[in-house]
Amino acid sequence: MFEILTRRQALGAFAVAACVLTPVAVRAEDVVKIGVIVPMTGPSASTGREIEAAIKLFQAQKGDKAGGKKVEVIFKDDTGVADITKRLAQELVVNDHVAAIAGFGLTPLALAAAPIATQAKIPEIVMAAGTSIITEASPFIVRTSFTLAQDTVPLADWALNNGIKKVVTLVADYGPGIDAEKAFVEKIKAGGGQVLDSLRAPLKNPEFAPFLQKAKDLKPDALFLFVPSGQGAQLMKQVAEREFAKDNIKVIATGDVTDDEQLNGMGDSVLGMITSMMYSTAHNSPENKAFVAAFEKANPTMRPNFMALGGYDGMALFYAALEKTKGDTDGAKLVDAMKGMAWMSPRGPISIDPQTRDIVQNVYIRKVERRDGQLYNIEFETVPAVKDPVKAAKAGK
Amino acid sequence: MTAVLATEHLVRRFGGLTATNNVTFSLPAGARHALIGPNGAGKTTFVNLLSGVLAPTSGRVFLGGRDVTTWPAHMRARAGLSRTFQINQLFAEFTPLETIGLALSEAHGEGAQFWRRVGTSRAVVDEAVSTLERLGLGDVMEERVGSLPYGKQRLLEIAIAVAPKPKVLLLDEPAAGVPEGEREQILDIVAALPAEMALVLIEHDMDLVFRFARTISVLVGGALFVEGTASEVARDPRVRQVYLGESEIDHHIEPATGKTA
Amino acid sequence: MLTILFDGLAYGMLLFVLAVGLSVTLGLMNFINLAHGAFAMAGGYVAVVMMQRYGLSLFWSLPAAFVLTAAVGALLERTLYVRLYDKTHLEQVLFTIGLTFMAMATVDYFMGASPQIVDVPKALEGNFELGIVSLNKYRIFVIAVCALLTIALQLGLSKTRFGSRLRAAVDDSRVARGLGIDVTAIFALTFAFGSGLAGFGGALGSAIFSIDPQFPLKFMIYFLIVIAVGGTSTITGPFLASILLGVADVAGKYYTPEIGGHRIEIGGFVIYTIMVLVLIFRPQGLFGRAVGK
Amino acid sequence: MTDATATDSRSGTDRAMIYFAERARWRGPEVALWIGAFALAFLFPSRALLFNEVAILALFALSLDLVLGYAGIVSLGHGAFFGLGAYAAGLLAKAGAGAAPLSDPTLGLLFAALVCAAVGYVTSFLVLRGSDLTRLMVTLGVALIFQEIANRMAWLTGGADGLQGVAPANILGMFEFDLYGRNAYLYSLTVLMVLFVFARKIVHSPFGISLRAIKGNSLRAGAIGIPVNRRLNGAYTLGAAYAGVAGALLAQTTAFVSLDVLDFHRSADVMLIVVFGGVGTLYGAVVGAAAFKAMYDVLAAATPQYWEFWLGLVLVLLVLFVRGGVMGLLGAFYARLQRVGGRP
Repeated sequence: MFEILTRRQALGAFAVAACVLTPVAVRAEDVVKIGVIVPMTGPSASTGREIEAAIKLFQAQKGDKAGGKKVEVIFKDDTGVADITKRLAQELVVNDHVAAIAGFGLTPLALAAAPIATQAKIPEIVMAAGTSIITEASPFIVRTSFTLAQDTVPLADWALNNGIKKVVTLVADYGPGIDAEKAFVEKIKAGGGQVLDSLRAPLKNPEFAPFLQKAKDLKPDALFLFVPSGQGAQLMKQVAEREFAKDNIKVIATGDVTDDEQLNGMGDSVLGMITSMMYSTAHNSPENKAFVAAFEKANPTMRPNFMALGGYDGMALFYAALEKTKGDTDGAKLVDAMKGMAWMSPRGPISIDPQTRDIVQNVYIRKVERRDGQLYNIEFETVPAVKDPVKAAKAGK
Repeated sequence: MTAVLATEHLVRRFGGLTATNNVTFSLPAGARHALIGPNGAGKTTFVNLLSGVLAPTSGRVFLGGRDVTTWPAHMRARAGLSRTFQINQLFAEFTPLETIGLALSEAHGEGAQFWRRVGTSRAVVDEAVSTLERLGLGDVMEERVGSLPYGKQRLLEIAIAVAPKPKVLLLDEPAAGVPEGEREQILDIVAALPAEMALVLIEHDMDLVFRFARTISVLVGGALFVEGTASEVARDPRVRQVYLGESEIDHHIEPATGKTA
Repeated sequence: MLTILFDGLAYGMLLFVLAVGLSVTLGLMNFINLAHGAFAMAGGYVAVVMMQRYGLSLFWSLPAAFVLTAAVGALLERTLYVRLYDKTHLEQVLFTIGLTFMAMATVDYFMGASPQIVDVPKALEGNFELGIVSLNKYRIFVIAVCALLTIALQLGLSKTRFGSRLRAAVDDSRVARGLGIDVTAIFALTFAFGSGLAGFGGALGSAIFSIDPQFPLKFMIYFLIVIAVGGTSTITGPFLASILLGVADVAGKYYTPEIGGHRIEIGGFVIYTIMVLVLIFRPQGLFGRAVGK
Repeated sequence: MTDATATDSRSGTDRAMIYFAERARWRGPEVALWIGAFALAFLFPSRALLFNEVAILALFALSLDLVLGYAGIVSLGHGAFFGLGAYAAGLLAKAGAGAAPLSDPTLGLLFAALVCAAVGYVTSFLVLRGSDLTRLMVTLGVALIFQEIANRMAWLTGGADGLQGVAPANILGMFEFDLYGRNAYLYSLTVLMVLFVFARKIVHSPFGISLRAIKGNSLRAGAIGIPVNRRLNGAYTLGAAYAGVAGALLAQTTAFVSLDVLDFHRSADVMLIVVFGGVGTLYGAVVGAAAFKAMYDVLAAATPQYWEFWLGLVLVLLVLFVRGGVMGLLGAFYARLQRVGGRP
């Protein structure tokens, strides 16, 4: 590859001199750039906006220096389209000489960029996408969000401990949804429970009613739900309509469904709903109180959710790695520095699993309650230091 | 001698309306035939059935002795049936040269060739140019059809039909809408068509009909009403009644100057 | 089972109110208005703003959504759409897609990208239990309102002077013009009314499905299916098509065949296939009248 | 005929021969455009990835122009073939695991073209009849069905997670798809140019002229013996194959295929590009694609969240005020230049 490049560069030497590459190369000595690719338009736009707000907040709080270098963040909007993600990643590497790429709102977007991280040997910090396999797509991928299985397995445990024997699952039909379904179903079956049916709703779908009716007709003890956060409000509306409580069917879900950012819009019908997730805006710790206050001050119309945390901690990880390498931006060294890194996040204690480069974190079982006139996911049980169960199972085999 | 064009019990209905009613008709080679009838007699429907624009409800159509009832328009055209339309059907974005060149290349069976530039065959171009010149379109052959004066467009309408040298030519009111001064030119062109070409003229203009036609069919209410030589039909009291009763003849000698199209 | 039918009925009725305006304007002016969904979205957001920001009830929001979107529809028709009638279908498609994009971005700017959802009025919360069938009260309300609207529309079209003129104009606008019917004015009114209905439907639906800036694109396909299957010459056609689509969509999700060990939802697949088949074998729509020439 | 008219006729024929040759002649600006396109790879190496996207989009738009601009078939589902081509090439490259012969990019293009041509031919029968609106909805419906199938056949396509492990071998066994994207751009541009030259040849052939005739007046086209349906079958098949190659290029140069290749927005964007550039001009597709991407790049950089608004506005203004798109404007400008130049 390098041979071809040099030959071509020699051919176009005068052209290269004219282009912007040269001044960048000079400045690259004291500036470290990180490219953040997130969807800021299209259906997943809220993901991008949460992450952007969190990263800006992080830099406002911690300054723009790490490891003796000035850290510059470049935001790019991929509109949630994979080939654009890939192109942007490539351009960030080639033109902006970024030391790391980050963001990635959806699984296919994270996967599309993986070969670039491998080829360019720079870290890819996944701040949102939640399918287990992502970290396996490149040895340079590190995740600061979560995996669906990670959130789901503790919930399945909770269900088994709370007398739930028969369940129906309903998930969005794509990578994370299938991960969640699998993790939940396996755990329930292993615990002696019974899975009556596993339903999958298409990702693009304006109507959940028939699936919910089907679930209701099966009369399980509990209905387990997962949809990406944008669809939570709609799903919960239709859940409320079915009045599962009347038939003594518990509705439980991953925290994506009761996304903090949209929870207030869902109304009283979600009160008492049990979910599991690695972060709640209402998490009771001094770190989180300070974080939420600062976030809401900087973005008065927004509430930080798990996406924001993924962005915030992703930046924290990048800063810490830079400190550890003393400003060395070599990708392999950065990834090595990130492995095993542990710190206190607003969501609680977290670390990066040195084997899988995936995040290890507490998962909380929460209940929707009203506090100060607003709806919150109030944590009442903590499952400490959960690893991604999918990869843990693979390692165990 | 077999008929070049014939129909057997041809019927076409639109919903409850019978536009063509059991028409059995035959046209010998070299015919100079006129198809007349009052408004709404189903003349244009009949032409559309002959040329394959419409499919009949029942009955059959023969071209050169072959049953072409199920053939689409383009196959009948290739088999030697050509027509003009009452309202010009031209390619407005083309030039007359392209138009005729296209018609000829299709007639020569070269229309599906995609590997060759159009206009590379001298013989075809020569044929196109001479057709255009013969029809008085030589001076405008590189102009956009849509911008040509109406009279020229009408000539092109005939030129397209004539260029492939068809065996049968159906002329649907060729002089409709043409200003008085240019009508003679069209009549001359029609008169100069090769003798072996069978012509069917659909016309309202009785003057034109009797100058041109050796045989005439009268269509009334979708059915053949009277058939015969021009002089027989002219003398037929029933025809006179149909026309005079509805004062169609008087009415229809006029509109040639009107702007029907 | 009956519950599913009931849900499908509610969904289909709603779809009809959303789509009927598009069907009539298409039949009337042969104008393809892909921005129709934007009006529905506008109505939905009217409801969201009125209920979330000003705490008004849905019962107030519904008529407000109708009036406001109808006004916007009338305004746009007079200023912009009127220039498009003599243009090709292609240009109409592009123009209205352009408008849709603008509407989506505008809504995104003011309301944010996240889906909005409104509360069902307290009186309509909960279900009626009828033996084995449980009927959601809000859906009953939706069905009732839509049924009333449909009847009113049908009566309006068949009994009023405006209705007969409209029908004449849809049948053949050239002949109607010849008869001295002011087709332009009829169209403007119909367009405004159709837009208003879409807005009304959007507001009514905002309590069932969420409203977000992607709404116009998501529903455009459903609207087109309604028209493809229902035809544009009557309102009975789109009505039956909407019900069929609603029931088929809901049933297709309820009865999921098992393929390769997984329950696979093939509702969308079946619906699109039906649409294509109908378009090919009955281009005037499954319930449309064949129009001569 | 007299001798005089014969002589006239001959000179008329000469004129006509020149006329036909002139219509298809390569003009200076065309040659300059292609040289310029190649030069871009060396002048702005940092933008090669964007240029690559433009080249692919241009080929996709070109394929729609053949269908829409020449055959007159309004399609709102042309993305179906783009996506099909992308999956065809992607799956083939995946099967070859990065090694020739299966992962050879050229073979991938051919495979995608063949698959799309076959599917295009079969579906072409669905769009033969009907009004613009019917065709629009049929094509849209077919595209939706394709998307559903790809979504449901997750075992083959990767479903909503995308197709992983697409690893095309080196181009012609020599040039790697480098990180800078320059080889990718030169590859896509070469494919675009070859197919463009071929398309240009076709539109000036009897076949191409007959397509324009059908678009102009299918009644008359039938009456002069043009087999309307068969020609439309051919044009649609060709357009499908072209779109498939464009999709294949995307799959190969991004080494990835996601469900998004079948999304509605692809079909809508490409139609917009063709109309923006100028329908039925071939170059409109290229110019439109470049303008669209440039517009996107500038607007998305300025207002990342709301660039859709400006895109919509451009569309609306285009329909209201500009006939014939960019090529129409350029043509009018060129004509005025010539008039001004020729006046003294």
